[in-house]
Amino acid sequence: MGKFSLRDLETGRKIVWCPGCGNFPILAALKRALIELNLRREDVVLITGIGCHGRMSEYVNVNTFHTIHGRVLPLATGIKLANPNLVVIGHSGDGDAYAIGLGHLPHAARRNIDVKLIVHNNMVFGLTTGQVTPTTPKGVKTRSTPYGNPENPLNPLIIALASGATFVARGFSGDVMHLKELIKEAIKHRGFAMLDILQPCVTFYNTYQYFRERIYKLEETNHNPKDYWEAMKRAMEWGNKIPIGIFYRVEKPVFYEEFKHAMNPPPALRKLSKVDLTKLYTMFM
Amino acid sequence: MGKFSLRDLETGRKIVWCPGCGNFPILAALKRALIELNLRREDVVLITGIGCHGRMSEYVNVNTFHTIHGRVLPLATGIKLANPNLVVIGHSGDGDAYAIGLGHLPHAARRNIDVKLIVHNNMVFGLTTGQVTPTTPKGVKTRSTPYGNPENPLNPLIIALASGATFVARGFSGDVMHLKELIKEAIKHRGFAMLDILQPCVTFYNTYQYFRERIYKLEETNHNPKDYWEAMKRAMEWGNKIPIGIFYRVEKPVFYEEFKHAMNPPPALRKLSKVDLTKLYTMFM
Amino acid sequence: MEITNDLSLMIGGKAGAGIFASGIIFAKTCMRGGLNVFATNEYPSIIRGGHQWVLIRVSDKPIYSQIRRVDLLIALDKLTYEIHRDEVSDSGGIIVDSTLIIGEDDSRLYGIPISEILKKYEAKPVMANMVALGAAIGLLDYDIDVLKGVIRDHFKGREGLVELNIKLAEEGYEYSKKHHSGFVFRLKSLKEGSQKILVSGNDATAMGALAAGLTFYAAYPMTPATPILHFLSRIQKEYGLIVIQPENEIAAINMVIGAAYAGARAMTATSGGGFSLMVEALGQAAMTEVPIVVVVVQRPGPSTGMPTFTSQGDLRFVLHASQGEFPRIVVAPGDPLEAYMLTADAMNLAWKYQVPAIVLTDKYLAESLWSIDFFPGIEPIEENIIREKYSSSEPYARYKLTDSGISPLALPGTNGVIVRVNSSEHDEFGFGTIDPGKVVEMVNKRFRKLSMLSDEAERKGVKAYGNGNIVIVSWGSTKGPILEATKDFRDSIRFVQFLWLSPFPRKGASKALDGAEKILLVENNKTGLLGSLLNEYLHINPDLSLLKYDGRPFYPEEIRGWLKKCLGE
Amino acid sequence: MEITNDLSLMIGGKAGAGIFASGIIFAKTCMRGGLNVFATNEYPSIIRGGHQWVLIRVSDKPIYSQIRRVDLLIALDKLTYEIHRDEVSDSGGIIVDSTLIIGEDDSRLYGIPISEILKKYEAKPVMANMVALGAAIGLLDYDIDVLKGVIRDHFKGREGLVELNIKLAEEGYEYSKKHHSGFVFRLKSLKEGSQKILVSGNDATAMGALAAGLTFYAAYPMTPATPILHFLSRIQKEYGLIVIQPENEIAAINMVIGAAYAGARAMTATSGGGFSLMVEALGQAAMTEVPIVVVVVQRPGPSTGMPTFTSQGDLRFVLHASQGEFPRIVVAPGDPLEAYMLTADAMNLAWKYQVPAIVLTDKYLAESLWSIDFFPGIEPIEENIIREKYSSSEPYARYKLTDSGISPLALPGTNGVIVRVNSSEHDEFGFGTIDPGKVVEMVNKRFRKLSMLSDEAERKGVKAYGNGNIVIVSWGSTKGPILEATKDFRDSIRFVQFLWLSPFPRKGASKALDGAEKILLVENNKTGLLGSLLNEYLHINPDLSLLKYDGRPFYPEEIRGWLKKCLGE
Ligand SMILES: Cc1ncc(C[n+]2csc(CCOP(=O)(O)OP(=O)(O)O)c2C)c(N)n1
Ligand SMILES: Cc1ncc(C[n+]2csc(CCOP(=O)(O)OP(=O)(O)O)c2C)c(N)n1
Ligand code: SF4
Ligand code: SF4
Ligand SMILES: [Mg+2]
Ligand SMILES: [Mg+2]
Repeated sequence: MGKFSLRDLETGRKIVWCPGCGNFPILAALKRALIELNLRREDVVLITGIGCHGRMSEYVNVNTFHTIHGRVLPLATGIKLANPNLVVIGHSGDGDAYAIGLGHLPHAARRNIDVKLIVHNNMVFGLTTGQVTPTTPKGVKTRSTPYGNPENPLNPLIIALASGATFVARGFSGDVMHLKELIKEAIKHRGFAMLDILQPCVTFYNTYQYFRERIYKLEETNHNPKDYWEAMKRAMEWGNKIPIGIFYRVEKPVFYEEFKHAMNPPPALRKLSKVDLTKLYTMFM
Repeated sequence: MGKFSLRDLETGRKIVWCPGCGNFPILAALKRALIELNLRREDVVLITGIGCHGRMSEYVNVNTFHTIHGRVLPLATGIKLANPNLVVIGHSGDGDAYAIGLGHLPHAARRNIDVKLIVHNNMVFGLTTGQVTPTTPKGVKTRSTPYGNPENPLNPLIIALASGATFVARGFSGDVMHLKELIKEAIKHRGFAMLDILQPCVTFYNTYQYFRERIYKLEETNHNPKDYWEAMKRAMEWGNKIPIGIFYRVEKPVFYEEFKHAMNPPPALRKLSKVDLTKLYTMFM
Repeated sequence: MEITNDLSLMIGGKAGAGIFASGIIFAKTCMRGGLNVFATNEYPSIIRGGHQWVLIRVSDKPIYSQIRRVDLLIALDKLTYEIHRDEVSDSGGIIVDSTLIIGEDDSRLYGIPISEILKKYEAKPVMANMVALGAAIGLLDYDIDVLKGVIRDHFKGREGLVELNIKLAEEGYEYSKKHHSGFVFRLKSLKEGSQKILVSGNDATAMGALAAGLTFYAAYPMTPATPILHFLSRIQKEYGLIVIQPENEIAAINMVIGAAYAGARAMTATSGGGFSLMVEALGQAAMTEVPIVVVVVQRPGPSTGMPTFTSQGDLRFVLHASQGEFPRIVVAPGDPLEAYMLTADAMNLAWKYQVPAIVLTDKYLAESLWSIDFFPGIEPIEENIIREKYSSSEPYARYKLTDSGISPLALPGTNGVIVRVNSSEHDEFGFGTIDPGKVVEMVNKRFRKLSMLSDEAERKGVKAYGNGNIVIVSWGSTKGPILEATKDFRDSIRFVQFLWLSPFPRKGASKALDGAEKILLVENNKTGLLGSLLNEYLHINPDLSLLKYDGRPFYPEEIRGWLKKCLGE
Repeated sequence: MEITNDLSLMIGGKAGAGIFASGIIFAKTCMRGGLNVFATNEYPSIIRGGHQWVLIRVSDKPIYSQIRRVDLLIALDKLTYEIHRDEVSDSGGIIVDSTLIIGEDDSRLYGIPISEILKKYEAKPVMANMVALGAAIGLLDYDIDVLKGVIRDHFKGREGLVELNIKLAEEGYEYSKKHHSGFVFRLKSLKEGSQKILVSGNDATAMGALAAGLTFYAAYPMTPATPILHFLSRIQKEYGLIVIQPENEIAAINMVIGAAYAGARAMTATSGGGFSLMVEALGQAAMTEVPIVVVVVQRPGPSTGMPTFTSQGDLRFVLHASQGEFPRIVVAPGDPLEAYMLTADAMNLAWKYQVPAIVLTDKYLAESLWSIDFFPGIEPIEENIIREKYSSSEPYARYKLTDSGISPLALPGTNGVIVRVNSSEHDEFGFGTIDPGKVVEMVNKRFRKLSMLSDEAERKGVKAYGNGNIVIVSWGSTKGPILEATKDFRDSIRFVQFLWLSPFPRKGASKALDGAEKILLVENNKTGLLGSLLNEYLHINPDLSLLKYDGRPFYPEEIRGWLKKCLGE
């Protein structure tokens, strides 16, 4: 196998997202990004959570782990530590990453584990047919909040920044080429990268129009992605104008470098052989 | 019972913290705060997590719930929603609140549920005899990191601010009177209040000296606790000077107000009686 | 030949095409005519476009489940026709859009120009179902006015929709009246029928909890338990409920425990994966003796498994979940009435005994629909609870040692009491202890409740149907297909249903199994989990087992076929 | 009368006073003299000041457990004397600081001027234990040089401490030599003794995993499993291990699954509460067929329970944890050698069969110390694994249907293969499926592994000691006290130990129980959980049960007393 073309990335599975779903552009952008980055297909591991977004693993012909709800990050961490040669990309949803899985996000960020978290943020639980999530705006009626969402939403970019993430970006399903570039940059980043994607759910929360009218690109401004406070302030913008692009990007030591003693070769690639326990025995004698 | 004196707050249980432990001042400050606030003792519920901090519930003679590790916040949320008349105070540890329990913190904050979270942040797992936690500084040797902590610590105040907390403060066990005032302000605050306390663990991570030399009080500066960005910047300060005091305080609607339809009287106080289901039946006919 | 009031109808099509809504409308239309209805569905975990169907059985006699035979198929797309045509009996019919299925040489086809009718009214494609429903009523020679009434109620508040849908149904009705006649299967209103409701197991579970005083519900969505959340959040205002969807299942159950500690009757519901996350807190409820109810709606595992399908694979899991040993209530209803009664019981008894209670259902029970009589009145029962004031001179001890093992439960806020609960082992006042004598006292106190609890289980935990000495043993939702399969053999075949699984009704079971010549186990799982309980508690190893684990419920035909083999016929 | 090399010694005092360190030093001192040693401890969950003790048994014969009798008590504080003086036999002795316990008219007291000696050397109070240890060696007429050697190794690298501690020990030794004589109990080095190590169950578990190729360990601290984390993190550099303490147990097990998917032999350890949080991911490991090892070190529940005490209350929980049904390995060692062997087995077999494996121990086994021979060499065994290259022309199918149920396991990164795993039900290639036929095939495939797995269980799952027809049945750490209690009755009393609990070694058990006249159950829990398995699998209800659930392990005396009653003596 080795390097691959778009055809090689097909799995032949029928795509079952709703027609017009904001997941289609993400799938297209990811595939293109993988090709343009010219990776070995065998080296890519896609981890997907539970939700509509989770079907990504059915549609991309690389290594995949369709995991349980909310656990993309610890799973990705285990894979990356055991074999840092692998390119580990997690796809998660706003429910998956910010509701049930939120307890893992700040820790992955502060560790700067070299995995990528791509969140299909449709501001709704899609697969369970339309309930409120932590990013649903206040007052929005969903099937679990028929009188309007009583909670203030969470701003995931701020959380990522607050936790020490070294790469924080936002994309929009309505702009697939821009999205592709963001995915490429995220994968190229050495360290933890979070890419939150505004992904309209045409069935339960169609935000295409809403976002189209508001979105602007950070790279078309004088935004400096090295400046933490600028990133914070841009991440707070949420109203008539909503920025997409790379909010923050800095280089810091990555987590597996802390385990140099275990990386020669890394655990997953080490040949099994008889282990000498006797050198331990003095401790017990 | 009703209003109480210091004697009424004693439980007669022997205190088993290590001599000199930073938990003693927190206990003293809490008791004094409760007395000065002149509450009904029966109206106070103390929820404690698992850890050395968790013994607080043995030493204060109010209602207590010594819960499992990491679940102070959801438990407190359930209690407060079921009976908003209760004054609900959670005591947690840095392991309890920021490791295993971190997934609940941003949600409690954004809901602005009217409970208080007091974190005994000793930057170590005390009760399990001294392992690393999310607030242990990088490089510190603990029993689980004998070669030094490989992770960057989390800044809990920034996380709370990033999540929409309406009251964010930091105290220090070395200043019990100041601590008492902070606890009083936290309890008086209408909404979610997080008070992180720098609590030296004399046995596994003694930071008394370290903090004494660095701490200064926000109220002795021109800090404006209504200014979000100022709060953020102060919360980032961590070096030769470390601020304590109230970083941020604003008033926002509290969560149980969203359930007005269920508060008359609130669920816990409602008399049980036969429920008329027939009005539902049209839906099923 | 005409067959009146004995019908099996299937509506199939793409997810998003209103299949389930059509099913409910058709079922209610029959129910309002005094007929008995049962409906069940199958669908993949796909929001739009996946193939799904609903199967509706209608009769003037009691019905317990779906059957394999389809008398009338409404195929809303071509795929439905292709997948299901072989299930339709020779004398049956298939309603299709005449523009869709062309050139098929199938005498059972009843073409209706659905697309044309939709075009005429500029209606959306999703409304094809209304034309088809009207056509079905025509074909079945049933009363179109009843259907119109149901449609009117269904779209209440959206008047434009009401009129359009009624028009579409009428067009379908008239077309079939005019062009199709002589269909063998007929429906006819009964005038004497009592007023009924069409409810699912999930509906019944929710209403049972309400009847027993539910005021606080916290749940994280998980198929197939989510409809309970939808239902309760819809009615929260009328019933003064707090309904909250927290960040995950761990938060849900801990909120429920908090609310119950404060004094509210509180519940959560989930499926296996979510229940896994609740396991730690379940033990906390047991140790703190805070009463909670957890509804577990099973789907096939392990792990994510098949979210929209059915299974009985979690029985042992819920019986033994959480570290350490403690009494718990586990009940498993087999139909909506039992779901209602047992959930209400679970709530009342959880509070009486201060133990966690689990209501174990499955997707098949939870999402199928039954026409049943109004639920019997049940009241919230409160015992051993100290509210408002405490009038003893002794200091209040939350874990007072008593003969029954049940300690008086006071609520925080009550004058004169301090309520101290503890997830660590504790003394009578809730203070932590490691004293071996006290520890044993406390363990024994908690286990003493088992004595009265077992009495409850023995009284209500086992039901027997019929008198034969060939005994089918099962639990939960298999009840329907088993009753359907055996309804004509009540003299030779006994069906023993387990409603309580914990405490296990050992004596009740022995009695119900008395005289059995052969014991036949039927379960919707791989390893026969009730069978393992029979082995454990009664040293009975079922003679034969029928185990199904493809995610589908049993059909009575399968059971009947197997029975014949078992009995050597 | 002198009693040589048969001693039970207790060291007691406040938490923080170096009780356990003293215990280890004393135990090693005896072990280096060729004697057999067993040590166990008790302590509350308090960092400083709580009362704790260690009980050390020394003999030149095999020993299996602690005993009730204390021959020599080192009471490092007054409370220890008060609590434990009644346990000391009449001919025994009690070493105390002569300045602390005054005026007690107790002929067993051996006063040592500990405080004075400490003052003389300006030593910290915590060093009282060294003076006392020296005194004990003197009293026991043992070799002080061996003690000095152990102290030297204990404080290696901190030379100042070495010298001071040795001085203190010498002072204690000389004082007791000079002032106290005629103590009945004596210790004497054996010259022929083989080289031994002093290990705990936790140590043995960790080393078993290492021997079977462990390279990745992730665990969140939880008593009594935490020492495994401490040990492995200490040796991570020498063995090239990744040792990580994640944010919680959910993260820990998912990291382990991730690492194992990538190809690393990975393990986690916890106790009941942490295991509760791992339940969902356990099912994920089963469904994805990713091999993992989970060590569960039991403590008393429910819930937080008693963190520093012992229990066997989680057996049914670990057997049935997680939704749905799947084969799993559950093994329960009874001593360090078994802990080593069974953990290594668990790791090798988890990888061979691609199933989750659970090693179930408890605080008593995990934290007690045994002097044993060096562990036998065990090797990591790798079968069915595709590393580096894949050489078939067919596309790689992670879940290929095979006769054994075991599919070839490839690692991601391998040339020419795509490794696709799925927590949802899936087809051979790991793509999601709901097709009923495929689903059944996949369930059957996973369950087919049971056939070979059961053979493993039958082969190794049951051990019998002795030939009597009175049979004691038990599992796990009760082994020691039972062997100790029955060692003189091997002809009349048989002890049957279960090492494998899943798959249950049914045939092996029948054989081991063959001819039993009476079956006596011994368990460290409330309800007799192994008993419930005997009922379930063998229809055997033990005639009598000895169940202990106060958090303490059995003492052989209790078992012997009970046996006498059982046998009507
Ligand atoms: C432990 C657990 N709880 C609940 C569920 C049910 N569940 C499946 S998908 C989902 C929500 C998914 O929402 P999101 O992550 O936003 O994904 P989307 O469908 O919107 O892409 C939930 C709650 C589950 N599978 N596991
Ligand atoms: C689910 C679970 N995992 C692990 C533990 C073990 N445990 C008890 S206390 C503790 C750490 C407490 O640390 P922290 O919250 O900082 O409290 P401290 O002792 O420092 O006050 C842990 C991990 C537990 N009780 N429950
Ligand atoms: S429900 Fe929403 S997110 Fe899911 S496939 Fe449909 S449009 Fe996409
Ligand atoms: S271990 Fe640390 S936190 Fe715990 S009681 Fe001792 S000093 Fe306090
Ligand atoms: Mg979503
Ligand atoms: Mg701490």
